[in-house]
Amino acid sequence: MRFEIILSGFGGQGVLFAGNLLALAGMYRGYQVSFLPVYGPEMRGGTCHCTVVISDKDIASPLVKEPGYLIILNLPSFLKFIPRLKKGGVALVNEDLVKRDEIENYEELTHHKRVIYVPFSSLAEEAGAPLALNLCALGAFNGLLKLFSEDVFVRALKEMLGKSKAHLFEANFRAYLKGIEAINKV
Amino acid sequence: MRFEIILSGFGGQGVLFAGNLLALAGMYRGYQVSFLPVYGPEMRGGTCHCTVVISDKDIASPLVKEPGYLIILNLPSFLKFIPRLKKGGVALVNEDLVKRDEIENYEELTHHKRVIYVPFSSLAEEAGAPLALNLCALGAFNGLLKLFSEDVFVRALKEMLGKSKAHLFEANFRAYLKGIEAINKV
Amino acid sequence: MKIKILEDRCKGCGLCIEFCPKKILALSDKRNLLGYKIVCWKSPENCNHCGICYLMCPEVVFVEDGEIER
Amino acid sequence: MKIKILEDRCKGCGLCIEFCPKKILALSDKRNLLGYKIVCWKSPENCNHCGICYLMCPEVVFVEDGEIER
Amino acid sequence: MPEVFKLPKSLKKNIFHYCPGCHHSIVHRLLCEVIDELNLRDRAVGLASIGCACFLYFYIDVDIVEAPHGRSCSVATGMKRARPELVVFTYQGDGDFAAIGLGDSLHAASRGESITALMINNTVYGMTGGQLSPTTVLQQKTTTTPLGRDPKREGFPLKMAEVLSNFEGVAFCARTAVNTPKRVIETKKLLKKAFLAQLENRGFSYLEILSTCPVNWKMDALSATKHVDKLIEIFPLGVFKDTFGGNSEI
Amino acid sequence: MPEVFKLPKSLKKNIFHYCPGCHHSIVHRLLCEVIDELNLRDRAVGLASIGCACFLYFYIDVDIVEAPHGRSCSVATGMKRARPELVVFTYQGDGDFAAIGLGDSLHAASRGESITALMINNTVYGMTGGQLSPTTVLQQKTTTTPLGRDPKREGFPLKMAEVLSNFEGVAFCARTAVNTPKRVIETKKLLKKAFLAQLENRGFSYLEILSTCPVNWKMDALSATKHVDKLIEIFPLGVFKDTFGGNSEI
Amino acid sequence: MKDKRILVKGVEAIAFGALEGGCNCYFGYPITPQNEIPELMSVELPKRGGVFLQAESETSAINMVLGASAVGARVMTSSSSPGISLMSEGFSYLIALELPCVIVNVMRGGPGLGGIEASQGDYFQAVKAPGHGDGKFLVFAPYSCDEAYELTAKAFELADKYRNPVMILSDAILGQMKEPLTLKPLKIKRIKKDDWILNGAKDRPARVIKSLFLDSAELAERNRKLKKKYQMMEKEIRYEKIFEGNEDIIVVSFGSMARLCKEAVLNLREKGYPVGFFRPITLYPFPRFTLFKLAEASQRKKRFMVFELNCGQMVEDVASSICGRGDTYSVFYPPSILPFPEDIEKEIKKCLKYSNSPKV
Amino acid sequence: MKDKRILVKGVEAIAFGALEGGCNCYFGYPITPQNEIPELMSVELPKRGGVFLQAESETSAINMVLGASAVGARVMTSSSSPGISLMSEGFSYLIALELPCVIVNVMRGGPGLGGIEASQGDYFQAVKAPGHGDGKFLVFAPYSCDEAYELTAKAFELADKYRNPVMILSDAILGQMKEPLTLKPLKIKRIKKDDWILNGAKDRPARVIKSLFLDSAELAERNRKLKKKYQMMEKEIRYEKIFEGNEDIIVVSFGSMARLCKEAVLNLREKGYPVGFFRPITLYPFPRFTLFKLAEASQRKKRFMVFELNCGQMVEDVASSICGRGDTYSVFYPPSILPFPEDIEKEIKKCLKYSNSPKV
Ligand SMILES: Cc1ncc(C[n+]2csc(CCOP(=O)(O)OP(=O)(O)O)c2C)c(N)n1
Ligand SMILES: Cc1ncc(C[n+]2csc(CCOP(=O)(O)OP(=O)(O)O)c2C)c(N)n1
Ligand code: SF4
Ligand code: SF4
Ligand code: SF4
Ligand code: SF4
Ligand code: SF4
Ligand code: SF4
Ligand SMILES: [Mg+2]
Ligand SMILES: [Mg+2]
Repeated sequence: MRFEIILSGFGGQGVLFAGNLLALAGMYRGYQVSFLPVYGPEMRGGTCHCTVVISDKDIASPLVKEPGYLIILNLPSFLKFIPRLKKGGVALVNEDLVKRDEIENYEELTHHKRVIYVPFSSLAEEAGAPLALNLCALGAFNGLLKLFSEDVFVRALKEMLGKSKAHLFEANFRAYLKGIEAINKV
Repeated sequence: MRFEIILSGFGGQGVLFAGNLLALAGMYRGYQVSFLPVYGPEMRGGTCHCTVVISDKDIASPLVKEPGYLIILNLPSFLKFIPRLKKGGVALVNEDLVKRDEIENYEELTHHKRVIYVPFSSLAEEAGAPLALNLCALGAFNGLLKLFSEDVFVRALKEMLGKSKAHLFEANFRAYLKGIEAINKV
Repeated sequence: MKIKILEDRCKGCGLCIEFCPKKILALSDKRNLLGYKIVCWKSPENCNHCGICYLMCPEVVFVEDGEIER
Repeated sequence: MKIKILEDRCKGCGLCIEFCPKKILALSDKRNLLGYKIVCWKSPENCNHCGICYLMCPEVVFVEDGEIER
Repeated sequence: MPEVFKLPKSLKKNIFHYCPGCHHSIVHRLLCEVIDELNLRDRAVGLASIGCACFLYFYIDVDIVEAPHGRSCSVATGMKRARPELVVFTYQGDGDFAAIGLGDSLHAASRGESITALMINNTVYGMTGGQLSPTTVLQQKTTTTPLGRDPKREGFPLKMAEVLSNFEGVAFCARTAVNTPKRVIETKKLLKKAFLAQLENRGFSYLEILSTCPVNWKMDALSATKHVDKLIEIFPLGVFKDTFGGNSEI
Repeated sequence: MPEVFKLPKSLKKNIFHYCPGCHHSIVHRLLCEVIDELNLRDRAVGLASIGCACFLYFYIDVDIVEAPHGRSCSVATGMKRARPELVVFTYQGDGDFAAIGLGDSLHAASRGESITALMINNTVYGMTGGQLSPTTVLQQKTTTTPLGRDPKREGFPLKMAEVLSNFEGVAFCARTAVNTPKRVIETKKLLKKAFLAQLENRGFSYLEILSTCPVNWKMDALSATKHVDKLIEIFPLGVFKDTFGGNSEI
Repeated sequence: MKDKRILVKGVEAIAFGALEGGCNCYFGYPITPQNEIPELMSVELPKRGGVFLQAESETSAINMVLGASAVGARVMTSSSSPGISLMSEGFSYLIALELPCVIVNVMRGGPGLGGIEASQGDYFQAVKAPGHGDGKFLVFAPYSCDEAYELTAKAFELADKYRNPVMILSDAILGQMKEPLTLKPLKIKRIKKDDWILNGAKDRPARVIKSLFLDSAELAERNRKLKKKYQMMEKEIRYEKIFEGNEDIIVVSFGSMARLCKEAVLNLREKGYPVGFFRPITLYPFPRFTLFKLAEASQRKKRFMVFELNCGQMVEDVASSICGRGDTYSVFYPPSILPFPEDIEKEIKKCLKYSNSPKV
Repeated sequence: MKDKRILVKGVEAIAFGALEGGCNCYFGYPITPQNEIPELMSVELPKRGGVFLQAESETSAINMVLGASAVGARVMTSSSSPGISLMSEGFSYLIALELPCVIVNVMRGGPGLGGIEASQGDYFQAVKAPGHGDGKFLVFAPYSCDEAYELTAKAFELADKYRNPVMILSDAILGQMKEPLTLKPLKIKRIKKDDWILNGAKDRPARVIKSLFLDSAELAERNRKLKKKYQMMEKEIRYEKIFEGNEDIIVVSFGSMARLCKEAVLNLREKGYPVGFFRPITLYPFPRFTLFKLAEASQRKKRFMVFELNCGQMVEDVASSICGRGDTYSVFYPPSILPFPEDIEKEIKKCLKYSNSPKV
């Protein structure tokens, strides 16, 4: 068992937080994990992405050429990573910022790939946590794959938030649940 | 034909000047020459020495293990370099500062070596150029070996003194002649 | 002179809104390609062309219409 | 107290000679092992032990008799 | 009143990479305006220093070379000495100019190199993620002073304009800010003076510009801009040395 | 009146390697006297900097480490931070402290490191044969300014005591000379103060001592010693900053 | 699960390792991609009574290290390529003065400012010439968080043992990726230094720590002593190998690149390809002899494929180790173009196909 | 005798060579044993309308060089080992920015402050890692005043030709000894640089000289470009050899050490000993192929004795060049213990006597 996920979005969309959280939850669940963010000035502006691998075996390389999963929060990310998605792979895409009709050769890009649209931004706003669209996306992801239980996720989320941001737990968790809810409807 | 000379004395005794001058005269005479001074902080205090090679063939190495000639201006230099003098080699020694009886195992040190004492300091003072004991020593050396003519030597000395010290020519040259004179008497 | 807003450049920092003496600028809900909510006019007719928005905008968003856009 | 001149150390710089208020120091013709002409007394009896020679000598040549010599 | 609503000719059209509310780009624009107004493009060479503004060349349309971190004043010295007809300016952060580059900066100033040095003082290392800078103010929290700058441990903020004003080689030296419209206008005047000092070969000219770093100050753009007023209490604005005479109007 | 005609305990008996008339060794002796009188030998660590005095350890009988050229204040910082109970002093030439080491020196001062820095200012690089130093005075000929220092080319002499006095981290800062008996006595007092500042943890303490370099000045020992009076016209003696209060008697 | 398992970046693993190794002083200057080290140290060291100080430059940082080491601290600094270059003079002095310390280089792509992605471009600098003169570091190249933690801790012991700087040579992939780290207590020896450190000449003769030897014989003596020390360090040589004796190809690689290569090699071996794997963990001293033996292991001439994230550096050490007993191939990826394990597999297969011509 | 013959130190020969090569800017910082270079330049350059400036440190000197080079000057600096270390970061930038310049290192004995006598301890630093990243210098090692003059002059042309720094690697013996120099005019090409230097964007688009490439592909591209350039530089390889094909032993040595060795070899050959001599003049690119050919020249396995004034550095390049086709012996003299030609003769004779066991 080996999951390879690339998460990508704008700088402010919490992509690295989500990737880290995902890896942490994976570790708590008992898997081997790796999390590789981009860093440095590249973080400033433009797209920001990270790679997460979750596996039941040792992970030699944290690099992934053709991920099986994508979590895409904006349009540039879609254009950048969809071509790398494995045949038969799944992309969870932020419907609010990625409009199918703005994309040339959409068909070609997504050939043999499963693209699931979820309006992460709107859902997060609905959940009263407009900044937590990343959590919403994680909800959708785990709702789809059921990699770890709610307990494990809660533990990981609390660890990630730490003391200084503990007050954000509720809002974040609500967004997470929204994501699960939404994916279950798809 | 190859002459290997080490000149040695105190910092202020003009040893490097003399060595350089010797090499320059050699070059003017048409020989291959090399001149290797000590330099840097070693120059400050203690003994100061340099190595001159004059040859009619290319000089590969400016280093000399066992020189055939020594020009020794003070006691520490005597003690340091006499052991390296080639068997059968000649040392021109400043009688004013190197007293035979202050030297332990003198005999052993000078075995099979020719030591010529000349009172360079006093002679220089006599010549009215107390600082030119180095020139006096060169006089003795060239008086002994007759490597180059007076013309060549004068040209070299003038070159070495340059414009700024041209006024010192007379005194220096007198000391040189004193040296020749003295050696001729030995 | 007509002032044009180069929406692509705006980063929604709000400096123009704050310093506009006429208080006629606001953040819209629209996002540009960089993902930022962008500035918009509340009441352009009240603009006195004082130039303060231009002076303070770090992104050179406000330009005279006709200046070359990227 | 007797002042001793550590001849080995002297470099003949002349500072003591210059600053001695009694002008009782001079350079001798003698040279030490380093090759320097060394300082000597002209009239030690006139010394007032003011200590200026000690203060100014860069080589710590003037010491009380009995200080360890090298 | 500067010419507003016109893109300066020497400003490239690229979108700045700076964070929202960062004042670096305000200074960029002013710099371009001054380059245009003094007609310098033909003979200006800029130094892109290491820091958030290391991409200067994406925005300013003059010849530009990248200098190693802190070395801009030395690189500029080499250029100006080799080609005195060029107009050479550096664009440096507080970390670049005053931390690693302090020696280079002060020696160039002391030699009176005829170059123009700009220091954008945002009191942190922006580029590397908000660490302590020599200009970090007391009590300010940074990623390497988690409890705030403590003078017992990290010493006192370095006031470069004040330090430089005591150097004989310095011809012009001032500190300004761009956090209000008035100061933006004033800054442009001072920038122009800094270049004029070079054009007249008076010696080293220096302009320090207080700036923001909303991200690393953990503030929104607006609060950061307001916060500059607090900095001014510690780093007073003004002309510290001016061989043009105190009140000269440009 | 100091105790004269006694070899200080912490002075080793080696003959100095300095040229005749060089004031380095006068300062060495005074330093030893102060170390003895303040009883510092047990906890002093000295920095031998690169320059004519790099053999400090041949003469001063305390723990000594050699610092790379110009880095003494940084090395001292590392020592003092790691072991605050030590008394740490640097012994640096003008080239070491103010040329290559300017950044290290000023940052240590600005941080208010509790160390004592001595700068022996002979206005040239003695060790390497008499090249230009930042403190070389105008018109002075050196081996790299054969026509004399020209402010247009080499800038102005750096006045370190003046510069340092403006740094908040500096607790004590003075300039002195040892070219007359009175000044020798005064220098010892100031040296003591510089160490007391450290012992009381007041911050960075600095003493600049004008010195001679007869060989490279191309003067005899006596003229060089007199010539220091000329230097004093450019580098005035005095206490520039003193947290003990201006007139404290030691 | 008595040892704590946490998810950390490689650079954090290094910092934790340092704390475990007894590090009590840190001096450094920010530079990507290793800022998490000073940031973590600025929180942790003061808590433990240690010293954290951000220097004004890498040059001063390394000289603060020098000072702290001379008075007996377990001290460290960390930086990345350009910052490491600025420390060269200091490195040479530390070696010459025989002062222990730990230096971390999380390499970025050069030359110049380059880029901040993964690179192994400083291999030569680390193993051949950390500074001027003949000085050497002991160099460790970890390839996982657990190893980074352990080697860094151990580095402090070995630095003290040999009175020589030890370098942890890492790169941005290992540095910036997160993976689980087991925070287990390690047995790191404290080594007595009272016989040489400078702590005031109380009841003993004053000590001098110096590198200037104007006397030829003394200087030569010091150099011979250092050389002997480096030979002693060969005891610390570490490597990992996957090799049974009959493989045609041996893939040689270190650090993060070795992770990628290892995955490729394991995949190929599973599919039955005769491919071995060799990973030097100490880059200096280099496991020359082991490589030589590997080359001689069977009659068949072997091919050594050296994969590096640079323009070909370690390949020279591999070539000179095997002394013509095998052929050496350099497969290099200049900084910033990262291969995926699949790409590496392809390269190896290509090499298996083609003939035996040596390429160095 | 139309060319002027003067008696000069090696460092002066270098300075005269620089002037002949068109050097018009010098920035540097004093350090023994090369102070005669800045001293001479401070007199000569202003006379010729050039620029001489003493920097406040080696770090700033190399950055002034960078600036002057970027605006088109023929610029040079000189220093000695510790000062060279301080320039490492600048070196790496110069290479990355493709800025031509000439750098002189008159080596002294390290590590640390070391001593100021002759040494070749910076060989590795010069040829393997002048700075971080993969950058390289073209490195010349003259062994006489005439050669120092010619190579330094030529260095300016080649620096411009390749847009890469060129280093003159010398040592204190050659640097400080005087011998006759023939001041002959050389044909040094001036290379047009108008197409890349920064001189104000008049009637052309603005230019950027940078080394930061955040885009992976661009950075890799730049690195490949540089690597190709280094391969092109192989055209400049120079060496001296005394070899007829059947010698048992080949003595390999560079710089001053090669003078001593050459005297020894010539003496031995006169006496009929089968000893050859090889002197790389370009240390980078290293004359690998020539050495390899030498090793293969006859059936008999040859012994390569590598004499160096360090703890053994170039010997690694010799070993990896000959790829096991011969045996390599390292005869090293740590800085400051200088052998005399007689000692070298003895070493060679010893080696002639003993059996053929490889020692690297
Ligand atoms: C030699 C070296 N050390 C460190 C760095 C990393 N670095 C890049 S920018 C920077 C500091 C930036 O701060 P500042 O100069 O204040 O500019 P800002 O980003 O705040 O505008 C540092 C330390 C580097 N590139 N090179
Ligand atoms: C990195 C480095 N650069 C240069 C030198 C050469 N050097 C030795 S001492 C010195 C300057 C000495 O001048 P100063 O500090 O004024 O001391 P002084 O000899 O005048 O007392 C220099 C440049 C060196 N040893 N190391
Ligand atoms: S020009 Fe003045 S009034 Fe008009 S929008 Fe801008 S700031 Fe407001
Ligand atoms: S100041 Fe500029 S960037 Fe900021 S909100 Fe206004 S238009 Fe947008
Ligand atoms: S001051 Fe000292 S060194 Fe100078 S002459 Fe007098 S005793 Fe001798
Ligand atoms: S103690 Fe005073 S009077 Fe006596 S010799 Fe010394 S300086 Fe002269
Ligand atoms: S990090 Fe700070 S200085 Fe850098 S761009 Fe962002 S706000 Fe500006
Ligand atoms: S060179 Fe100058 S500073 Fe050095 S010992 Fe001689 S006189 Fe003193
Ligand atoms: Mg800043
Ligand atoms: Mg000095």
